[in-house]
Amino acid sequence: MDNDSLKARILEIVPEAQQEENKQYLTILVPAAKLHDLALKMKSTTDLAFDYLICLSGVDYGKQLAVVYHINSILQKHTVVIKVKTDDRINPSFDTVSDIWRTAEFHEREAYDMFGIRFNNHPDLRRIFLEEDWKGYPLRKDYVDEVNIVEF
Amino acid sequence: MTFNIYDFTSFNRWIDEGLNSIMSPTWALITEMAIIGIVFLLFYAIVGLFLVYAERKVCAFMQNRVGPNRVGPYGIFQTIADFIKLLMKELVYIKDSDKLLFNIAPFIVIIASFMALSAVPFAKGLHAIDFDIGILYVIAVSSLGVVGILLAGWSSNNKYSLIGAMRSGAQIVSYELSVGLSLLTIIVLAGTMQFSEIVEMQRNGWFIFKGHIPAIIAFIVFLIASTAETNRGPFDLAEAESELTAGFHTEYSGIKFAFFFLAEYMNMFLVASIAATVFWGGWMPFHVSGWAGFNTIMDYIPPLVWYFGKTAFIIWLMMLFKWTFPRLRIDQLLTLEWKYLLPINLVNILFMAFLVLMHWHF
Amino acid sequence: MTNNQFMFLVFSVVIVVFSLLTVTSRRILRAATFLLFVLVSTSGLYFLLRFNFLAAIQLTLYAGGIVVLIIFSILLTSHISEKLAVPPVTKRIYAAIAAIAGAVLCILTILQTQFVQKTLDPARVHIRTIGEGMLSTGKYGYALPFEVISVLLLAAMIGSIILAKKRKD
Amino acid sequence: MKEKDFRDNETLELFKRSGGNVLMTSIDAVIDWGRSNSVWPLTFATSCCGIEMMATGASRHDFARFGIEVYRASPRQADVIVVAGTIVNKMAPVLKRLYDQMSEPRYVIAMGACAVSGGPFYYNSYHVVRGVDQIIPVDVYIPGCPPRPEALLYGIMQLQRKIKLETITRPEESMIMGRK
Amino acid sequence: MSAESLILFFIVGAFLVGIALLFSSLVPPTSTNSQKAEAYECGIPTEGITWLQFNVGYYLFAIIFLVFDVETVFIFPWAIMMKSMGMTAFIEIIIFFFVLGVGLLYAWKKGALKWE
Amino acid sequence: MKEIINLPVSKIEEEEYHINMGPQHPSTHGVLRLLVSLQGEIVKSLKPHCGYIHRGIEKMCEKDTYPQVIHLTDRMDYLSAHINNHAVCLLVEKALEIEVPERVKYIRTIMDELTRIQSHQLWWSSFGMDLGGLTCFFYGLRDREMILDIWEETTGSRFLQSYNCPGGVMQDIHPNFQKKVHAFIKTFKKKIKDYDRILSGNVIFENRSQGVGILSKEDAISYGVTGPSGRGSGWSCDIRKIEPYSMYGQVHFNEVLRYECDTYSRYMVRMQEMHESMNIIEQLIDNIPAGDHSAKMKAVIKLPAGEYFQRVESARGELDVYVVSDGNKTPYRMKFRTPSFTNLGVLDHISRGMKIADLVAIGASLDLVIPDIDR
Amino acid sequence: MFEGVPVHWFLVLATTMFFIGIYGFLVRKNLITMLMSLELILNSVCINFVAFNKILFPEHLEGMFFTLFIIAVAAAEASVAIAIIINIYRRLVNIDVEKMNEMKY
Amino acid sequence: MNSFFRYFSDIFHGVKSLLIGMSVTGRYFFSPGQIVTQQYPENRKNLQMFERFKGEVIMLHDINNQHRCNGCGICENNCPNGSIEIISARITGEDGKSKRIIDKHIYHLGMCTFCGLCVKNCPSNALGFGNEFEHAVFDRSKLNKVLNQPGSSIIKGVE
Ligand code: SF4
Ligand code: SF4
Ligand code: SF4
Repeated sequence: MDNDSLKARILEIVPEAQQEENKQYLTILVPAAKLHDLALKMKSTTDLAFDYLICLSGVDYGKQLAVVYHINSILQKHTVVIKVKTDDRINPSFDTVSDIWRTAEFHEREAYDMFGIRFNNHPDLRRIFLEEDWKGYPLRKDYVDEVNIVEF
Repeated sequence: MTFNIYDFTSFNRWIDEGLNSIMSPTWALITEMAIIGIVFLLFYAIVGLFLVYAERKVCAFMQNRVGPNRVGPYGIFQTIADFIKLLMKELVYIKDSDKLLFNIAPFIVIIASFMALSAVPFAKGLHAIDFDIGILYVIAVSSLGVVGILLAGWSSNNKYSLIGAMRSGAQIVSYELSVGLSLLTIIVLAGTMQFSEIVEMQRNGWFIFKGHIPAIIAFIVFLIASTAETNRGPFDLAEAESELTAGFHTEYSGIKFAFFFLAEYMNMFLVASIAATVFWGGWMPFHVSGWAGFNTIMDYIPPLVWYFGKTAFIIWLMMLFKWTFPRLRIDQLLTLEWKYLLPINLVNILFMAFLVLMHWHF
Repeated sequence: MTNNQFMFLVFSVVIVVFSLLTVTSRRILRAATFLLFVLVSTSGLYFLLRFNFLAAIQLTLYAGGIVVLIIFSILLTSHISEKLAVPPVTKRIYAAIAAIAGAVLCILTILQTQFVQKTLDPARVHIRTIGEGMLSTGKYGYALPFEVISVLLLAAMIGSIILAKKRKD
Repeated sequence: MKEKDFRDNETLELFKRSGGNVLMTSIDAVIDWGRSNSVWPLTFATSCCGIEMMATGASRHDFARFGIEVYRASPRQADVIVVAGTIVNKMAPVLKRLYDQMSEPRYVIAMGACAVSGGPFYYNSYHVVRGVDQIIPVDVYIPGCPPRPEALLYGIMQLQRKIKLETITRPEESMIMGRK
Repeated sequence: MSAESLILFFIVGAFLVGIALLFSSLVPPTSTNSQKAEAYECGIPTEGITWLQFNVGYYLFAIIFLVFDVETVFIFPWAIMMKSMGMTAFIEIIIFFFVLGVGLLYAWKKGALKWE
Repeated sequence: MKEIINLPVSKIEEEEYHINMGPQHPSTHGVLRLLVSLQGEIVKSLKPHCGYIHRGIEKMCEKDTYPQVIHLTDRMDYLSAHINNHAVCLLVEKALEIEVPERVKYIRTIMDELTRIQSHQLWWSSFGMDLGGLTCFFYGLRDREMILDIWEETTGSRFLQSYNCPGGVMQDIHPNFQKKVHAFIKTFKKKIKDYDRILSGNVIFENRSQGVGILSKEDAISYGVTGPSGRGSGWSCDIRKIEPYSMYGQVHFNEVLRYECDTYSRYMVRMQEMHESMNIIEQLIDNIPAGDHSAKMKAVIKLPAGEYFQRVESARGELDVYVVSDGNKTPYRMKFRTPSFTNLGVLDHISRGMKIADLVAIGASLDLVIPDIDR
Repeated sequence: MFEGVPVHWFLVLATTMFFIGIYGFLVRKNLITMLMSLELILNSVCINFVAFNKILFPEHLEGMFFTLFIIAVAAAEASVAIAIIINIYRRLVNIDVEKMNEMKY
Repeated sequence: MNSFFRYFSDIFHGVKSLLIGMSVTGRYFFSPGQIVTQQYPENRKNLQMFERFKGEVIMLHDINNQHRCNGCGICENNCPNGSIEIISARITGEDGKSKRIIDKHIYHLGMCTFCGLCVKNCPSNALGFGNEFEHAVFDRSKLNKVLNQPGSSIIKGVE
């Protein structure tokens, strides 16, 4: 499916979605509340058939925290980028997609570890790399750590 | 008194008489024992050190390397350096371990292998004890070694050790059966368990030739089973590095660890000598009945050379196993013993008995 | 003291001491190890009596078989820091009195009995003699027990497998 | 290889002097000969340098010539811990525990830039220990990223030279050498 | 010379280990720290007690082994006599082996030879 | 007797206990810690604990310029360092819309395939070692040295070369390069037969690997298990075929697929991939076009603001680089989707119900590189 | 007489061992230790048999054969006994005689 | 019956595959010519590193003990992990102008990752890679080096 019809199909499911500028893939920003629903439909609908979550990345855009999903369909050979953002930097949370794509389980733990983004209903949301008692979320732009970081 | 490297009986008598003539019988006995003890101790140490070195060199050659070569010519003093190092290493005690059993375990392992060695005939007249139950004695004594391993694993208070000990316990006792049964096959053919008689009976042909098919099967089974019984690769599950770090001796350090190490090699030497003696004629030269000239030439090679040559060959085979094959899994290991080796062995004994009955052996 | 007497004393001291330890040690695996020592020195006693075959069997079956099985079951059922409970003092005293009384009684009886000791001493029981005895069917022949043993063992094996096998219940 | 071909002889001299010029007896010589020719490493590798350590053990470079092929997985039986790779904060207590659990005498080789100083991760990283000598005493530093196998062999020989200075008569003195 | 020399070998073996243990518990340098006496588990403190929970797999083999071990040692006298006694011995052992084989087959069929 | 048999059943056999494998454990190939719940010797479940080598590379990348990032990607998955670099370089070139010279493409592709062979050789070595066949370890590493020599001659380092740079490669290939690659392929084709003899066909090995660690295709996709591990489950997930880059669009090679879904099939995929890689190299090595070894680049590389994503096939599976740029000379956010990280996720799933010895085999068959997981 | 060792010595030894076994059997509460005491008792009996055979009736081998069969029977007994013990343990997580009584009813 | 035959064919194939495996190791055992080991300390004399081998960063000096580094600091900026520190000094040249020269070009060998960026980006090609690899020391501070040799000066005309 080409990007336009993809976009149309996704807008059908989530009318509030907006397209973002990106040269490579169709990038769509969806409201956090609709994410899980959309993901489920994207995977189960046969013409979309997004069965492979390539990558799930947390991004700190300064004001907002975002999670970016690169999703691919093996059968249909199309890829889409879904983005969700939140302004809440204290307690950011999204719905988990680890029940849809199992690979998300580790990626979400990583995003939690690095950005402090919580994923609701995640089976085992613990820090994955850092110790449990680590303070702060290192990949956030406002992370400061005088003890451990030697600035260049 | 001429000293004859082909027959040590007269040499023994000479020592015996000499000692008895200069001291009372009790003291003569004690002196003799002291001599035997020291000789065996030295022998044990030398063989142990040499085998460790040999294994390292052999595996190096199999792997396109050169192996130890910087301590002494060709690195022959390597194991001595290791020994000194190990002797000078701290012994660590583990909290909550059972110290008594922890210390007893290496004793049991070493004593078992040492006592078993006492029955091996090295050349004519050159053996410490010549029991009429020779083979059974060796089996009996070496079956004690497993207790040492079980104790070691349990008393270390370590999970890996415990799993390792359980594994090797089950493994050693299982394979003990096959070792016993494959030797039994030859006993059926020989009609004796005494090592000296067994060797003597192979004067005109080694048992592996005499007993042809069943003897060969028995030899193969013995080789496999004894490799397993000595906990060597590919049956080294007890110390499977990639699973259990160091298995039952994970918590042993320094010289105590060295004893387990040594016992493994001595057991290997032991089973190789047993195999050489029982299947390959021990110190008996290679004879072909009828070829008198050939036989006399063979007779000129001293028995010790024959004996060590055969033993070395079998040890080499066992090393080849270890350095070629991947390790078995515990269930496969037990399946191999109980579903393959044991039934084959039982049938093989019957086969051999039948052979003996019909006089089909050579 | 002859050699034999000396050896006998050594073995019997070992046996008695380790038997006592076996029944008093509070660590169960230690008790099993002591039992092993008892059994091994018993086999030494047999060697001393020139019953080589018997001694070897004692080693293989008792020391290398039964004790290993016992150790295995200990490994399965108890933990290293576990110690056996000390039995109540009264019980220990009663048991000790009973045992000592029985022992003294028996020993006294034994010492008063005169045994007809034969001076005849066949140098050693050769394994062949045993083999003949075991396979012959006449008087002093043990062919029947030899076969019966196999049935007994079969029964034991079936029994233990039934008991020990994991059942899906 | 001759003494003068080695680097850092000055530090070695320093050790000798700080050892109080203890007389080396012939017993010491024998023991040190044994120890230095049989340093069994712990199988410990965290990252890239570990691959070079493996390569050193492999046929081409063959650790075993020095009698070092006996890799022990248990710290009780190992003599030297070759810290091959980055040590991060989460790993540091583990490394410390491993070192603590080794039996005396024990040695440490810091292999690679990471183990020496944190190397490529010195700046800007929040989770890297900047040199293992902050956790455990190090005997020999081998720089490189990763050091090539010959460099590791060279490091081992340096360690051997250091071991040869030890004396059992006054062990506390030989401890001074670079360890606190 | 049998029992005595066995004792001899026992003593020499024990001596070898004993001396070495004694030497190496006295001479080499030692050090203590809080971690050294802890059980080694890949550098992580052990959790819980060192307790393998019940694992029937191993132990079944020990039982079957014991039974077979008895049978093995009972075959030894027979094996010696086989050559001289001929047919009688052969028949006796066939009966013996038959019973044994039944046992093995039973264990096999019951799945006792399957490690789990 | 009856009573004893019919006693109430306790749950003792169902009780689990936990055992740590790692961080310092020979079979985890580094500092992965697996907390394994065992019942007897059966794995009930396991929890991977990573982070023992988490160095914060993604954070460091945000402070480094694009050429400097290369030396960090080297150290992520050190066994496919070239491919990691390649991914970053491709991304930068794509963002800047630079066309690199043909020669660079050839060199990079050859280097990538050499990397793949080298990585698989090392994997084979350690696989053999994990299963207890110690000699495999030496044979694999012995043959790997040949590739390292080829690299060292051209790039100056044995395997962390930082050879790729945005726009091309650091230096031109050494004049001996082609000759040596030919020699290598000739020798290795012989040696790889030994690999088959000593391990692949071995009955012990077959028994230990067949039917162990079954990973169905659906699970592979859902868990995102890519690379040889995914292809061992019949999932055609080779980025070289899906989104060809550099020379992969022009060369002929088969994507190796196997459908047994077990450890053995993952093993066989890698063995055959070595042949395929040699095939690719043979197609390219004699045709390297003349030209510059690098495109003209500005002294300071700044990516236009935007988001970029680059997929490549590393030796372990799909490696993706995701960059958010704000137009500066350093990336704003750089994320690596590393293959080992996702492959690790499936370990728990496929090793349940297996024995502890199988766990070692399964772990080895996934070919995890721990710094690749932790970054 | 066996070269200087009178048969009484053997008998005293065996008796001592026997009653040590009895003591253990009475005192111990753990089933496995009870089994071990039992092995002691059996062993002492074996010693008796052998000594009688050797010293009193050296021309025949009855004592030895009896011992042989005792050992075989002991092995069978031990394997069944331990099977039972293990079975009890699996069900009650305990092999203490006294606690067993409590739990059964 | 089928399983009965499989039992035997399994044994046969198993043994065969084992023998094949053993033939490989056995063959290597008997062909010591295939040994690939380089005996490092013994072959030290003729051990030749590849010319591009990156053993350490050095500053190229000519026979007059002169180098080409002008202390511009580009290498310092390019080094991804701060292995290079430039300490420059100001001197007054012959023409009376004060100009910057290198005082100490400090190189932390213990941190360098041999990425080659400093060498590649040096505008005056003052740096290069040395083939030395025997760096192991007992004292970490020995790994910090000053690359410009004592008493060296800059080649005329480079700045
Ligand atoms: S020093 Fe370099 S090669 Fe070694 S671990 Fe660190 S980054 Fe890897
Ligand atoms: S070495 Fe080169 S880049 Fe560095 S300061 Fe000198 S001239 Fe500048
Ligand atoms: S090679 Fe790289 S790391 Fe080393 S000094 Fe130069 S720029 Fe820095």
